[in-house]
Amino acid sequence: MRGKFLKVAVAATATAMLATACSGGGNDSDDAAGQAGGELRVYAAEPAFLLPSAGDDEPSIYVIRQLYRGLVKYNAETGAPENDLAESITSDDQKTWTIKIKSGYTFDNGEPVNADAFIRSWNYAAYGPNAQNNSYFMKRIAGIKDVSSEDPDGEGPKKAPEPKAKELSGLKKVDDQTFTVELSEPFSGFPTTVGYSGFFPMAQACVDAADKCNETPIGNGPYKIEGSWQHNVAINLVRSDTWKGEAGKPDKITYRIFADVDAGYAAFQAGELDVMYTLPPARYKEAKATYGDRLYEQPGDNFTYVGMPIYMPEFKDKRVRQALSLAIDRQSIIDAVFDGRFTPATGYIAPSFQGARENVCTYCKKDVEKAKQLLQEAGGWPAGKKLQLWANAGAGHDKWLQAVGDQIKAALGIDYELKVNLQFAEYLETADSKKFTGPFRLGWGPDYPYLETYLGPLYSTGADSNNSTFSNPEFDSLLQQGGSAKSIDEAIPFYQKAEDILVEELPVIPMWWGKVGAVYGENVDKFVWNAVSDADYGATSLKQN
Amino acid sequence: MGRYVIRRLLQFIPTVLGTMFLLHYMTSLAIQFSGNPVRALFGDRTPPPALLEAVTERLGYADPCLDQRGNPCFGLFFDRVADVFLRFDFGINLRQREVTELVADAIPFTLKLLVIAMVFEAVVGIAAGVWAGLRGGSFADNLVKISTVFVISVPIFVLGVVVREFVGVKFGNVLRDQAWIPEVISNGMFSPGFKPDYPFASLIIPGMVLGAVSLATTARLTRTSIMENIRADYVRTARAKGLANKRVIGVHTLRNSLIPVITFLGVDIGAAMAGAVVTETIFNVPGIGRLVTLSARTGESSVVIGVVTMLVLVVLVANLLVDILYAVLDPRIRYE
Amino acid sequence: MSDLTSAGTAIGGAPVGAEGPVPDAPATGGKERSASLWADARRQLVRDPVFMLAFVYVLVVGSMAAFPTLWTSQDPRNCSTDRSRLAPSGDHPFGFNILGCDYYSHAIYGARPSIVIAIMATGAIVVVGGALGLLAGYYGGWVDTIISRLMDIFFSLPFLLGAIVFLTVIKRQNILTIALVLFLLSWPTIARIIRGSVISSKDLDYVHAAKAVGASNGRIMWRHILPNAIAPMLVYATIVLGAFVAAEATLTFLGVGLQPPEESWGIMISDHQVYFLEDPWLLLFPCGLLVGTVLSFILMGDALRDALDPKFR
Amino acid sequence: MSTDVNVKLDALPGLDPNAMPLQVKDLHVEFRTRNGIAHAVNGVSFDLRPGETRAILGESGCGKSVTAQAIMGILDSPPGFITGGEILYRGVDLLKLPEAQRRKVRANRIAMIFQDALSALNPVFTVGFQLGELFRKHRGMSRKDGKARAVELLDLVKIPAAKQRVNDYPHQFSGGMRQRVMIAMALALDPEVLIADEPTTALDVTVQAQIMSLLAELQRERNMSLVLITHDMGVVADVADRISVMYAGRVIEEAPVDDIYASPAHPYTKGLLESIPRLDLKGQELSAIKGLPPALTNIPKGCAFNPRCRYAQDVCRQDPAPPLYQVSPVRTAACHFWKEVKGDV
Repeated sequence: MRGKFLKVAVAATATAMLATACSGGGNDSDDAAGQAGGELRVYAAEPAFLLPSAGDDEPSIYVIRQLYRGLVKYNAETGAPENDLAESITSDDQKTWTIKIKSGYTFDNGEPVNADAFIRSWNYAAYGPNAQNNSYFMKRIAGIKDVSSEDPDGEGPKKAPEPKAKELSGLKKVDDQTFTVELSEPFSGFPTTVGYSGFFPMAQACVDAADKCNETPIGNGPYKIEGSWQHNVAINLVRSDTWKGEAGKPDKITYRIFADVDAGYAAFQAGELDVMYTLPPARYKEAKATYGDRLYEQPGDNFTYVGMPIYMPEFKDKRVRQALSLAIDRQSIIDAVFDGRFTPATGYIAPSFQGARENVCTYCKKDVEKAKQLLQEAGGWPAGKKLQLWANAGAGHDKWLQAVGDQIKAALGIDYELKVNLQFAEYLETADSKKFTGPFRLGWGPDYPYLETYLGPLYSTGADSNNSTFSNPEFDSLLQQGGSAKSIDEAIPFYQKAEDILVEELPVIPMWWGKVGAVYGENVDKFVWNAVSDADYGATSLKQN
Repeated sequence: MGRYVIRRLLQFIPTVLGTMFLLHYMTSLAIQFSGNPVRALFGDRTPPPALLEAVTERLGYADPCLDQRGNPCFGLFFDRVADVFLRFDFGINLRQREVTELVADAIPFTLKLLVIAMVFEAVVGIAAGVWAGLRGGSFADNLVKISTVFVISVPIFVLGVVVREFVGVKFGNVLRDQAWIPEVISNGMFSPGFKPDYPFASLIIPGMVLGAVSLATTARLTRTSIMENIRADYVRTARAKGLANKRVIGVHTLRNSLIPVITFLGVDIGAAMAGAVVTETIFNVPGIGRLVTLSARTGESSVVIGVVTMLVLVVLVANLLVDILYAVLDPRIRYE
Repeated sequence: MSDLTSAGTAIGGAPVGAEGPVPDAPATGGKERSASLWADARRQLVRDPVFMLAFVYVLVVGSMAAFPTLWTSQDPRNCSTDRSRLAPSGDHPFGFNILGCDYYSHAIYGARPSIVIAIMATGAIVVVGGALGLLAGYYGGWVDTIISRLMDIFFSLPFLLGAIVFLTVIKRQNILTIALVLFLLSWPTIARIIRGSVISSKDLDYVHAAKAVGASNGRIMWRHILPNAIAPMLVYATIVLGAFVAAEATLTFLGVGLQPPEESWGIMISDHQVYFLEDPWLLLFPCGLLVGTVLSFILMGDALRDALDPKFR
Repeated sequence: MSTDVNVKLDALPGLDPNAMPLQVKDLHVEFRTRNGIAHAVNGVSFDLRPGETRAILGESGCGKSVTAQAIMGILDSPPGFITGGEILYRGVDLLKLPEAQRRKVRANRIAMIFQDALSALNPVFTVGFQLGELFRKHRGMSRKDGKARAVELLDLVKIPAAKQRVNDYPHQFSGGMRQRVMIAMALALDPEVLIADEPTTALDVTVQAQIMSLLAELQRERNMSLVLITHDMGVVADVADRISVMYAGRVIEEAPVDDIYASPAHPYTKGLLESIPRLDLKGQELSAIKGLPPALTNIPKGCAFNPRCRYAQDVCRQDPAPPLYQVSPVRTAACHFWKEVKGDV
């Protein structure tokens, strides 16, 4: 099941473009960056794709990030974007951006990493018939409409006509090392987004034979693949000689692929793995006791919420929504079901994001008295009607949702039933067509390292993922003002005001934020967790004997 | 015999086509009723319709009949049959990989697992069954009887998880601390799951778990069969011929007793292949069972239909071979 | 037949008298020459302590499934995450599960789906599989051809794989659909048993005799042929009941079985198997109940076969 | 025919070439089952002279086959146990021999023919294999020589086209041919004693006669002693020299064949004789013996036959069982009223 899509979060500090040249970093700020050498064996799930234009899931990105490098990278500790391949990314109007690329970088096959490499890659991703998952991320670039095929009758899948254009009109090459990007609308956060792996360059040879390149990637990063992708078994990376930047620490990175996280954990326990970036929920306590310091924990940015079907009369009154939210003891559920592996949500923006504030949501902690009172004021719950709680099947959501139901039942006397039979595809279609008949579980991972990612796509009127059908003109206008603000610092207050509206209206009940829990073995010298791009295997060093 | 084999082979045709149609109809219904499986690729994020459509088209889920509930989609079915049998094209999965390629990747692991399981269940199962059968009513007999029934009653996934944690992790770690134990034992065989460095050794324990249930059945079957045959008149004849006990048991009793056992083992190949689903999940073996499970979950009809049809063929061929073997082993059986 | 065999039969015929057989040894004799197969089998089973023990266990589990309130007054749905995974205590002999529900009452209420699925699926295979096997065996010809090919299709689908495919496709995983899928994938076995039995008994003299006096096909099948097939069918059905109870749990583990908030042993086992190192009792209680049930059915089936098949006397 | 000398057998301790080929003395066999002990053989004695044919006669379940198996040493044990008595082969007590030597006696010196050749021959091996096996295992011959001997044997028992048929499986033979194979197997190693357990019961009447005459012919040629176990009085009359009649594990009458036919001295023997359908008594009701033989776990007190006996008096219903009365110098009968029985025609 795919929950989390993008692994792009944002800087916790405001030093966005001013970052120092120092990269890598790690748990301790010692500049002894760990010695190079050795084979790092890491836990992995089967990636979907190893093409930057197609891989949009966690396992894919973990591998792609070591094979490829993009315009910017993120500071390991602060998450601030730092120029990687880019010499500079500048704009006067936040709409047209000029990107200069450092020279001298090449792909493993010798092709240069130049303006064409990026334009080629972004065009390939955007072109509709290529059906690349990351075309989604090209949507801010001008001309995206023309390269996607129009749905002729708006009736869903039919034989689609050829798109009008083959290339994005917004991408223009200036010279070999320079190109310009024109966005459809001004977006001050654009430079922070291009560190996402979907924006990484691709070699001509790769685009020409994408299927082959997917199996045996032609990267431009610090590592290259050894042999090719052994599906469901392993992916072996070795240090690349062509990489000109700061070299990776381990000589080899071996991704052992597991279908079942419990099986992976067993392998870790048996000493077959050095790093495991996630833990089976039930083993968290045990891992903490066994591995102590070698269990790495950090707040995450994955948002789990219970959506409110505002289109249903019972949920129209915000006091009902507030009452439901007040009935839930988040921490208790987290402790019981997840062994404390989440952080209760007290707002709509991930705590690690710039602009996030603590405890903005006053209705997000348990207060049974207030809940009862609010429900009464709202006219109570229709007698005998069961609250239907929705979740998709087979992903373990039913358990905590059941606990939510139990708590609501205990606090407000509303009996519930679970609707947890739908597989993910069908569940999502139900969401898209707004057919949920009660609160529904969904999650959200940030698209780009900018707080707007938690607001616009989910709650602005008519947004694709606005499954609650929330609509608030004031909220919409605040978002617009934030988008056209001159800088990030100026934009943030608008977004915070927008969040204030959400915590009062509760279009969705915030539940919790994910928490990172990784374990690493005794022979790992320094484990590096990047605040944005998660476990950074290339920067993790092994003890050298 | 030749005509019999040909007749049986001809009978495969309706069976295979029937299976394919059944699977085709099931998966088509699934799409018709619960929506485009491609949508799930995008998760929480609602994809732009144009992209969704492009991917759908590319993956072959765009046929209009898949929008009409209950439509058996004969056109699609005939296309698929033609693709499979004329062009040997089983289609692609949601990640755009050829099904044949997926199978080629997965089959060596499942095959190894199966071989280990079958050898284990045949050797140990028959030995235990003979041991128990010759000592009917004794301690040995009761031990085998009780332990086999117990093994059959424990759900295989519980057995698998317990073995993985206690044998693979706990006991394996003890072994790994002992320097004198060869790597292939401590790191290979007692690994908590499949390990690419030890592609065979690390499958031994999963194979044994897979074979455990059938081992119990094999042992029970052998035991009953031996007990039946040991009283048979021809065994008495063999004794009356002054043959040594070893020969009476080893040649005259065993040969007859093993006929039903071998038949069972042959039929069991299909069951073991299915059981591999659980074993492969627990021990992280990238085999066929896991492939089908994941594909069924994501609604990849081409993979489900392709792989399950291949498996059905394997089962059919295995059954035919068993029947032929049966005739070879038991000269009384003659197929017209 | 040699004399020994008849001697053996005669041995069994002795009235046992007041002392009876040695109590802990399963009785295998107990035949009076005049007694019918069934009465004889019954007598033998009643004397078999293993069978009786298994039978009592099945009765207990059956009563849990039918009348859970007999066994517990607790409400399994009364949960509080504050009590998550508390260890067994006097009031709560099985402790609490991760959601803080009383585990004992859960286990009692969990018997029903497991048992109901097994009974429904077994009933269906006996009725439908039996009927199809009877028709195929009795009429032969094209009826047999069609039914046999149909059997081939379902028979050659590897059981678990087939179940996974069907259940993921059906998507509504409830008692009915799971029973349906178990039935779909298992009926050919019983149909084969019946078909074989019918083919072998259809040429028996008394069947010809019945035909000669003009008995209808239905009557011949019902009165003369079916009774011969009952014994193997009964044995198989008993064993398969246990297999289905276990299958429900395995399907749940694979994520295609029953879904919460339904309570079943399978859900309890697969939900808590990951905790078995920390809180082994969470796995042991439901697993023990399940293994006991499966074991009982298998042992009952074994005993039945021994009792009904003269070969094993 | 086989002239090989089995050196090891001559080394049997106490072997007396002049002693009788077979002597059974007071043999007791019981079956220990969960439902109690079945006394299958209770003190059977008889002896066998060279070239003599002794018939053992009785209904199913009277212990005659068990006796044969005890002699051969192929009793299923458990549940069967020999609890007393001696079985002497030329003066050597077979029961005291170690298994290895006992095994050498089988087939080499004492061989046996079973009733149902179809089930007594291993269905999955060719006839040639099963015959040749004897030569390979007892005589150390090669596979090829063994087979050649098998062909000779099949010729000997008058199976046509022996060369081809040696490669056939038992089920490919007709009933009579199969029984010939059995005989060939028994005679392969040239035994001195042949035990034939109901050799013709499963066969058609015409074939029965052929088999019996073949047996008689071979016996004469080789001066073999024959123990013929049967319930068929007709067969006995033709070939036997002496008869032992068994009932409930005991020999209840022992006599030369002519004497028994002329005047049975035990009511049971009498009953058996009367149950033979006779042409001269056409139209009369067949007088079979009433009732069933007793269960061996529960043999009646006194004379085991008393519940079915029309001569029975109180004395018959009390222990001990009637002893063997000397009816004439050459015959005995275990009936208190043998005189009445003998006189009553």
